[in-house]
Amino acid sequence: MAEEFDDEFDGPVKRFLFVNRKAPYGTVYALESLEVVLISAAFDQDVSLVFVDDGVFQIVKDQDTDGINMKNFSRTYRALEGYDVEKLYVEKESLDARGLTEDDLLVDVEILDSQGLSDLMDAQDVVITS
Amino acid sequence: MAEEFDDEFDGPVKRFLFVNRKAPYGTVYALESLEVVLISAAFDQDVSLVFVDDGVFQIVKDQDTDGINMKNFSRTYRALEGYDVEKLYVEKESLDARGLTEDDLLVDVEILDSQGLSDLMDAQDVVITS
Amino acid sequence: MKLGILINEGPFTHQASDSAYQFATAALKKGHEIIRVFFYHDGVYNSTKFADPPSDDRNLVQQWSKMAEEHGVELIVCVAAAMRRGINDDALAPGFQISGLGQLIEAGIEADRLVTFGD
Amino acid sequence: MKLGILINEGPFTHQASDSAYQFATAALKKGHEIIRVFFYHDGVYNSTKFADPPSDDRNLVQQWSKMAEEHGVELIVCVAAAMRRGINDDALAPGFQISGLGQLIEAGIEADRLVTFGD
Amino acid sequence: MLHTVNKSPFEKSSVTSCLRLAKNGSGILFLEDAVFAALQGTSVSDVVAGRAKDFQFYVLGPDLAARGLSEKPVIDGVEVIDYEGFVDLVEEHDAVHSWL
Amino acid sequence: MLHTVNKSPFEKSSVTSCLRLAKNGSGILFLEDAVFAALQGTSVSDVVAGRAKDFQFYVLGPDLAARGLSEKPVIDGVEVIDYEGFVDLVEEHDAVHSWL
Repeated sequence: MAEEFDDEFDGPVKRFLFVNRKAPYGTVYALESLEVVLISAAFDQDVSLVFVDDGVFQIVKDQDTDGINMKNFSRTYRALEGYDVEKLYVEKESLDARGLTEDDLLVDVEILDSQGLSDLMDAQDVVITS
Repeated sequence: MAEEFDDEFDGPVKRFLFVNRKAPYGTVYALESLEVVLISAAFDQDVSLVFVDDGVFQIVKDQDTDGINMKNFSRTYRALEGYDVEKLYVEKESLDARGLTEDDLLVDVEILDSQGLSDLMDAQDVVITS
Repeated sequence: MKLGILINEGPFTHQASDSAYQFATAALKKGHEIIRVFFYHDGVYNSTKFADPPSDDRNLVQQWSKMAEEHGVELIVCVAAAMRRGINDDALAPGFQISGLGQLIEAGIEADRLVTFGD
Repeated sequence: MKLGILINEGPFTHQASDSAYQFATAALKKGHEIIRVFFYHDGVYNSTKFADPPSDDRNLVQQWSKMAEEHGVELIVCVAAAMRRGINDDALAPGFQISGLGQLIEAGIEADRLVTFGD
Repeated sequence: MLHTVNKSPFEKSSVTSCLRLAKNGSGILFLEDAVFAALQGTSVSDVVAGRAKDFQFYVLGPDLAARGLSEKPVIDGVEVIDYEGFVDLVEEHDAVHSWL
Repeated sequence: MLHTVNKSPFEKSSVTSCLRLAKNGSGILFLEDAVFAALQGTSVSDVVAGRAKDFQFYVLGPDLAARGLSEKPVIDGVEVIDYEGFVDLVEEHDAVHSWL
C-alpha cells in the first residue's frame, strides 16, 4: 500500500475514495455519506469523491424538498471546497444514461469516462461506500 | 370491491395476495412476510401467495444455512398446507431467468406465465408486499 | 374511504415513512378516515421516543404521534418485529401501541384500501 | 493484517451484519487483528441490548458483544447516526461505545484494509 | 388496480417487473426514486413510453421537485400529480399493489 | 483491488456497475444475494462469463449453500471460497471496494 508523508502531518496520508452511487432522499445514504466526507476533511488525507450511477442525482441543481418535508442538503456539496475537498469526479456514462449533462450539476466536477474513472478508483487506498 | 360472505364466518371474505419478490437471507423480508401469511390463516380469508422475480428463491430445495448461522425457515413453506394456505403461484418467466425448474422447488405450486399471473394478481382485494 | 397504511421501513434510511406521512396527511385533509397505520419490518423503528434527529430536520416520530393525537389515528407496532429489534413498551412515543400481526390482516379486511410503503 | 470493518445495516433486515460477523470470526481465527468495527447508518441498531430475537434464531448483538469481550475488538457506534435513530448510552449492549465519525476515518488510516458491509 | 413503484429504474428491476406483470388498463404511479422512470431522454424512457398505451402513468410532483427535476420534460402521457392526487388515485382504483 | 458485490443481479444493477468500473485484473467476490451471478444457465450468466478473462471471480460457498444452490454448476473460472478464503482475498489485494 502506498503511503506518503507530508510536511504538516506526521501520520500517513492515504487516498480516500468516497463512492456515491445512490440518489438523494429516496434513502439517507447520500446525506450520511456527506457527513463522513466533511469529517474526513479534518484528517488531512487525500480525499476524492466519485458520483456514478444514481449518485449523480445527488449533485443535480434546483433541488426543492419543501413538498416532501425533508432537509435539502444539496448546498453542502458546494461547501466542500471550503473544506479543501476539491476532487469530485462524475462518470460520463452515468450522466448520459440519465439524460443529464454537466450543466445540470450544482458543483464543478471533472467528468471522466468509465475507463478513466476505473483507473482513478483502482489507485485508491481506502474505499468507503454506502 | 367484491365481498362475499361464507357460511362459517360473518365478516367479509377478501382475496388477500402476498407477493414475494425477494430472495431469502440477503434480507429478512421473506421470513417476516411468511409470518404474516401464517397469521392471515386464522382470519378465514381467501389467501394466495405468488413468487416472482427473486422471490422464487424462497422455495428452492436443499437450503442449508449452517454456514451463515441464520435460521433456515424454508421448511415452513411446506407447513402452509396445514394452515389451509394452498394457493401458491410461481411465474414461469422468473424461474426461467434464474435457470430453475419446478423440480428445484420444495413445495407444490402452480406455475403460470406472466399473463396468467397478471390476471390472477389483478383480481385481488388486498395486496401485501414487502 | 377507510384507509389502512402499512409502513415497512424506519424513519431515516428510506423515504417510506415520509411518503406514508405525506399521503396520510393528504388523505385526512380530503376527509378520508385512516383506520390504522401498521408498522412492520424496520418500520417498527418509527415508534421510538428516543429518536433525536438534528433540529434542522423533520422528526417523523413526533409527526406520527401528533397525527395520532389530533386525528385519533391508531399507530400499531408489530410485537414480533419490534421485540427482535429492541423496541418495547418503554421506548414507545405517544400514540404508538404494540400489538400482533393480526391487526394488519384486520386492517386489510376492514379498510377499503390498504396502501404499503417500503423499500 | 490489521482490519477495520464498517457495518451500514442493522441486525435483521439485511445480511450485512451477519456477513461481517462471519468475516470477522474467520479473520480472528487466522490470527489477524481487528482494530475496530464501526457501525454507521442503520448499522447503529446492532448495538441495542434490548434486541430480543426468537430463541431459535441467532442474536447478533450478543455475538458482537462476545467478540468484543473475548478478543478485545472495539465496537464503535456513530453518535450522529445513533442519536437520530434513538440509540443512546442507555441502550448499549456490553462492548459497544458511542463515538464520532472521526473513528471511521482513523480506522481507514490505521488499518491495512477497511472492509464495508451494507445494503 | 393501482400499482406504485418507488425505486429507480436504473438501479432496481421493480419498474420492469411492474410493467411486465401489471394488467393492461392499470394505473401506475412512480414516486420516490422511481420518478426517474417518468423522464424523457433517459436510457429507460423508451421502455416506459412504449407502454403508454397500456397503462395510465402518474408521477409524484413533489418527488420530482426534491430531486431538481421539475423542469425536465416527462414522457408523453405521464400525468404529474401531488399527494392529494395520489389519494384520489387510491380511491378511484379498487386496490393498490406496491412494488417494493 | 478486491471488489465485493452482495446484491442479486436480477434485482439490482450493482453487478453490472462493478463489471463496468472495476479495472481489468481485479478480483470480484459475489456474496449474499449476489451469489446468483455466479451460476450457469441464468439470464445473466453470459454477461459474467464474458468477463472471466478480465477478472478473477469468486463466490462465497456458505451463501450458495444457504440458498440451496451448492449443487448448481458455477460459471467456468469462478472459484468457490469460504469466509477464511474471503479473509485471504482481502489480504492479497491492496484495498477492498464494496459495491453497495
